Amino acid sequence: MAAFETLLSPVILFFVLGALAAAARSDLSVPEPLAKSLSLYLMAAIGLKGGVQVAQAGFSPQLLQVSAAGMALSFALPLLAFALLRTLARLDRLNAGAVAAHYGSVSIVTFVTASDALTRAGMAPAGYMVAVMALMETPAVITGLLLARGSGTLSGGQRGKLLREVLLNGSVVLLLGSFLIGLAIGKERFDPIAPVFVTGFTGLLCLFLLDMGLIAMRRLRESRALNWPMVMLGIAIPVLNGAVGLGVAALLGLDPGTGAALAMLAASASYIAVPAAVRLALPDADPGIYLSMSLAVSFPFNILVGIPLMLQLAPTVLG
Amino acid sequence: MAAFETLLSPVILFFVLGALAAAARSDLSVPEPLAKSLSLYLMAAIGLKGGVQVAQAGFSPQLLQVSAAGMALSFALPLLAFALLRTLARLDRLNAGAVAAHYGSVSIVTFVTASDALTRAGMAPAGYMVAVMALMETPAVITGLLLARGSGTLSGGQRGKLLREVLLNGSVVLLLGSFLIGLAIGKERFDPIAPVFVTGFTGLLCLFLLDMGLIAMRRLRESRALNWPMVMLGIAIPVLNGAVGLGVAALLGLDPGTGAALAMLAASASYIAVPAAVRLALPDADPGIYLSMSLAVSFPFNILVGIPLMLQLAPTVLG
Amino acid sequence: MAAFETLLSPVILFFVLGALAAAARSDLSVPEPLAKSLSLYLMAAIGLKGGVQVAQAGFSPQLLQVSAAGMALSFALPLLAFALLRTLARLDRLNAGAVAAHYGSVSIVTFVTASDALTRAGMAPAGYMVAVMALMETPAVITGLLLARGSGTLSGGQRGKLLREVLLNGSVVLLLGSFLIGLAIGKERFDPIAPVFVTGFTGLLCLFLLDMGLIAMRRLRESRALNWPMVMLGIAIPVLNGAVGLGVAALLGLDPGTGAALAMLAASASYIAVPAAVRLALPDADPGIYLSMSLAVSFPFNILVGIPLMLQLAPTVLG
Amino acid sequence: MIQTFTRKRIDILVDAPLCDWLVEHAAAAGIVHHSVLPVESGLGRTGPWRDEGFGTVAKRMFLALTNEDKAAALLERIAPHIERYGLVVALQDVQVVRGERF
Amino acid sequence: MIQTFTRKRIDILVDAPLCDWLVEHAAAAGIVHHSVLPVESGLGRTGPWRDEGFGTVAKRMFLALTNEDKAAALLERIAPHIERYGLVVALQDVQVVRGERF
Amino acid sequence: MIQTFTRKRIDILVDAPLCDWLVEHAAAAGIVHHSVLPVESGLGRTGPWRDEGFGTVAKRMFLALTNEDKAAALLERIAPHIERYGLVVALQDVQVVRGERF
Ligand SMILES: Nc1ncnc2c1ncn2[C@@H]1O[C@H](COP(=O)(O)O)[C@@H](O)[C@H]1O
Ligand SMILES: Nc1ncnc2c1ncn2[C@@H]1O[C@H](COP(=O)(O)O)[C@@H](O)[C@H]1O
Ligand SMILES: Nc1ncnc2c1ncn2[C@@H]1O[C@H](COP(=O)(O)O)[C@@H](O)[C@H]1O
Ligand code: NA
Ligand code: NA
Ligand code: NA
Repeated sequence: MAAFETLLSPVILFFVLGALAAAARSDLSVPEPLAKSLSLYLMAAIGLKGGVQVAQAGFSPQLLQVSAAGMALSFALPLLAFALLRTLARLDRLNAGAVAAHYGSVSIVTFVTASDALTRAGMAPAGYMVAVMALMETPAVITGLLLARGSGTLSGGQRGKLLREVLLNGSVVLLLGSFLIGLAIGKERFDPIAPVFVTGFTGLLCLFLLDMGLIAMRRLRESRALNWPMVMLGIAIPVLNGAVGLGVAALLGLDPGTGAALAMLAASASYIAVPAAVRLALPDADPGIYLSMSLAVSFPFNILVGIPLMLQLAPTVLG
Repeated sequence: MAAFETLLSPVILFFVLGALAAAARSDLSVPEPLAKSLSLYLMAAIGLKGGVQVAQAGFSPQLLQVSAAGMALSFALPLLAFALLRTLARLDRLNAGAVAAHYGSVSIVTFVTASDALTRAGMAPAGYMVAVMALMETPAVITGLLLARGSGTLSGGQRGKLLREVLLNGSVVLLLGSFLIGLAIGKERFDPIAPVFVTGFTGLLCLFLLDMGLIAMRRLRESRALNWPMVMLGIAIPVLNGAVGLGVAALLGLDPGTGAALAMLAASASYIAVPAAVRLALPDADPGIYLSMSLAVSFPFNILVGIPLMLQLAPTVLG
Repeated sequence: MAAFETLLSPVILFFVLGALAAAARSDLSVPEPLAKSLSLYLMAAIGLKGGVQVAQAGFSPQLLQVSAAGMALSFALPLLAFALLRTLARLDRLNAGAVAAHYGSVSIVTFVTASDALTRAGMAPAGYMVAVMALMETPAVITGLLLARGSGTLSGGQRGKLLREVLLNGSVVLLLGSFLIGLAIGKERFDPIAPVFVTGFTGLLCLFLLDMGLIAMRRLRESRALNWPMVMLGIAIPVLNGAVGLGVAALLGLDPGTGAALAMLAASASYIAVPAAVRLALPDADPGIYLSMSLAVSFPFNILVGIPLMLQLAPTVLG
Repeated sequence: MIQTFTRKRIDILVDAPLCDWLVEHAAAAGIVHHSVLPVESGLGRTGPWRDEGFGTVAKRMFLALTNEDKAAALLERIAPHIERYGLVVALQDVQVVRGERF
Repeated sequence: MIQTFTRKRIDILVDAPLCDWLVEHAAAAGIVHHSVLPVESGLGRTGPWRDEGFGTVAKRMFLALTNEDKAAALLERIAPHIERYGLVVALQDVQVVRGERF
Repeated sequence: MIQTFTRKRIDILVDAPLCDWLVEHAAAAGIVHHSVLPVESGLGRTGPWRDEGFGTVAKRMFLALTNEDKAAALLERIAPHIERYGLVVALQDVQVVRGERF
């Protein structure tokens, strides 16, 4: 069974190991510079691979369609999350907007883990999905901010700073930059660097997910901000967003792998790039809420339940 | 000659390079997060490899026997060290107990280097020795503590904390966790991550041992706590413990590779996990003594003399 | 066209990506321990490869000739730079001497990038060039100091300390040490570690140059010390030094690859080892000047213009 | 003994993403020079945190030596935000050499 | 000028493995909030050390802003251990905003 | 309350390559014990810097607790170099336990 297969992959098992270690209060920890280095590496690797694949497959009009759809999802999905957070978790405007921004944006690690699983299941997503992911990272921040503060409350200087933060965010730049490099160099010039960026990928992903398991579980254990409605929404929003993403994928007529990847992007919530942007743009919002929901609830849910589920659903819905 | 062969391996030569650089007061140094990252990597790698090997070879009753023997050694060896430290080095009870804990426990790097050398000499130890090593890491701490303080002096809270420190120590969790993951995934699912955890292993071990050479020699140079009896015991205890280990291996009828690995575990002294536990449990003991003996004397001795010697002895004693 | 080929290599494109990201004020950044780790790795890798190559090719009398020539260049080139800096940039004695030391010494990353490009163009430099590079690192510091302060102004203690800094500098020790290890182990014992030190090389170099692009461009943007004459000399001195290097290579009758490597060593300027030594030996000199010239001007010039140019020139001049 | 001048040392614990914001306010208050130190972990009303790369908002220690007026100006400027931005502010007298620099 | 209150700043250099022990004593003395800063190297009676990952006991700087009573209570608690645990303790007056927090 | 002694705390921001130089001067002034803390970034008259591994001269914070005489002796020794070496020096009163150690 594909779903069970996924859970038995070393990548997932290292995530579980990290989570168990943190739950048992082991002092196991991954040095912070290693975690940051691995995340840079993963972004460069998937950017390059995506670019090389597009260089081989050639541009398709689909690329533009899916990019537009991805950005539209990123802009729109916070509205859904915002409504649920306001009504069901009774969050104030400010915090609901802050959280909503995270759910409209994407989690790179969730995408990477999903791609890995899809590829092993014979449904490799199209290479351009990396670019789509990069494009989906930041529109949600704009929506989330407008929801949190109402329009027109940003001074010109603040708006400029926010736009820079959003467009020139390190992960967007690295993902799109590596994608373009992959596009420019093509398969042949990629070969000398493939041992690092392809052959080493899954192994290093294991170490990264070990760390994510530790961090997510520590966050869950130490969180003082979470309550039950928030935990429930941390599961419900990914399910709803994933369903919307799958619907859009079906409308666009995407193949199962590419469509599943788009749906997982919709389902995933940012916990690296967006928290930093939101801390700056909405310093009065409580980081305890948005970090705990996206990292400690939705991220593990997506890894352990969302991806295996998507592996089952995608061939049926999009097959 | 196998012994000389060992000394000419790049792994050992990088250790020597580090030691010479530190002896000459070069400013060469390895960033601390790299050292910690490499040690995490080595533990995950050997855990996985051991688990995969056991998954392939199947469980053997020997595994349980050797595990029991290893734990017994870890509990018992501190007694021998304690007696010698009290009488010959005239250490007080407290410091003798603290040092003894280190010699009952194990050095992961010594084990890894020995395994590497044994494997190249055609005597690969059994995969389960990784689990045995993890089991041997901490019992010695308990014996050492009892020796240092007498029984009954620990409050309940302290005892609980110590037990957690000992059982949930990061390296124990990572070693056993990776071992179990290797066991669960088996050879086929291990293949995609083998480039990182197998192919890259010896090269990365070189960088790690470069750092260990630097650190061990700096410790030796800067140590104010060492005196000649301690230095002598830093050599004698590994020799004695190694002999005991070899004897136990012979009694158990182990093959030369597995037996040599057990003996090297007995001979080795911890300098990563145990010092942290002992600093916490016996804060009045002098870290200068136990760190210098295990790291600056016994570790280089084991790497440069112990392992080559064992490569000679094991086939004779256990052949 | 070989020059354009070079610019399309992923290594260079990552450098450009880093530079563009910094120019656009993206917050992309590489953790400092990763940068330091990658530089250790690169030094160990090229040292090993050079040593193994010499072990295979056998010693040639050329090795001694080129070593002598390299050291002579390192001693002499600061004189040319000093004269230009004094007259054209009107730098005072102290700062001119400090800058001159950097241009007499070498940039390891420039050498590595050049070797990579030369090898891909079918003109691999001789393995011993790594040793030559190590020998060229530090003589220039002595000349630069004498120029800056006049002879005889160093106390005995200072002289000893400086000599140690210069001879036992971490990068010199690691380069020469790895070279000797490569020489000692030879091809066969190198094979088990080749996956890390050869197969992974170009990919990791990409990540390192991404960081160098970020750092060089940030330095350029933030520098308050640079003025136009300095920028011009930051280009002119590498051109002149490279021409001198190429001339010496022609006199020695070197093959195009080896000669081009020597010329690029002459053209390159240190920005890692020498700044640290000069900060210590000439604390009154302004680090803003020497760091900005070598790192923010000459380094990018050499990577983007110098190396492609050399790939064109070397076969003609030395063919 | 060498002459020293009494000035203010101001330490502010601040979320890393807000560090630039603080630097701008300091500059606006006339405090252009400063240093930033890393902080590893901590415990406050919002619970424990640890700089693990992800999953927490890391913190930094902003440190400036300056004169009394500028210190007061900075305090005045950031006062409305101290509570909500989670700043921790400490002000001390300090002796410096070359008082004109601060 | 904005109102400030005089409180105590307490800096304690402590071995990393003993940091939790110190945090517990601080909490027992009423000092629940604190920050921990990294320390890179040092030299004391027991010789030089450097945080190299292995082979030394690394150190941390525990830092708390608190009131006089709690600071005294913490000092009282750790006094018997200062010598043997190698603690280095420094206490200073400090001006804080929102004095009720400390 | 436990007895404390008034001593000096001396903080010196120094370029990493000059740290050994400073340590030697401190030792010559009788201050043998010290700690060194990492510093991440800063802004001074010579512009901004950030510890990125390469391309800047990184800085460290030298910290020593000592008595007034030794502090004065150290200041005296380094005074001629403060300007040109880019040192930033801060001196404060501090309460310590076991005053004889400092
Ligand atoms: N009294 C204090 N002394 C030192 N650090 C503090 C203090 N209060 C808060 N902090 C630091 O500030 C962070 C945020 O505090 P809070 O906003 O109360 O959660 C804590 O995690 C600590 O690192
Ligand atoms: N007077 C002091 N000022 C600053 N740091 C100190 C002082 N004394 C000791 N230390 C630090 O505390 C560590 C342990 O000191 P000791 O227990 O004397 O070896 C030293 O390595 C220094 O890092
Ligand atoms: N007043 C100050 N307060 C805190 N740090 C300072 C101050 N002045 C200078 N610095 C630090 O010292 C470094 C060098 O200063 P400068 O020599 O003026 O460029 C700066 O980059 C800051 O890190
Ligand atoms: Na999403
Ligand atoms: Na042992
Ligand atoms: Na040069």
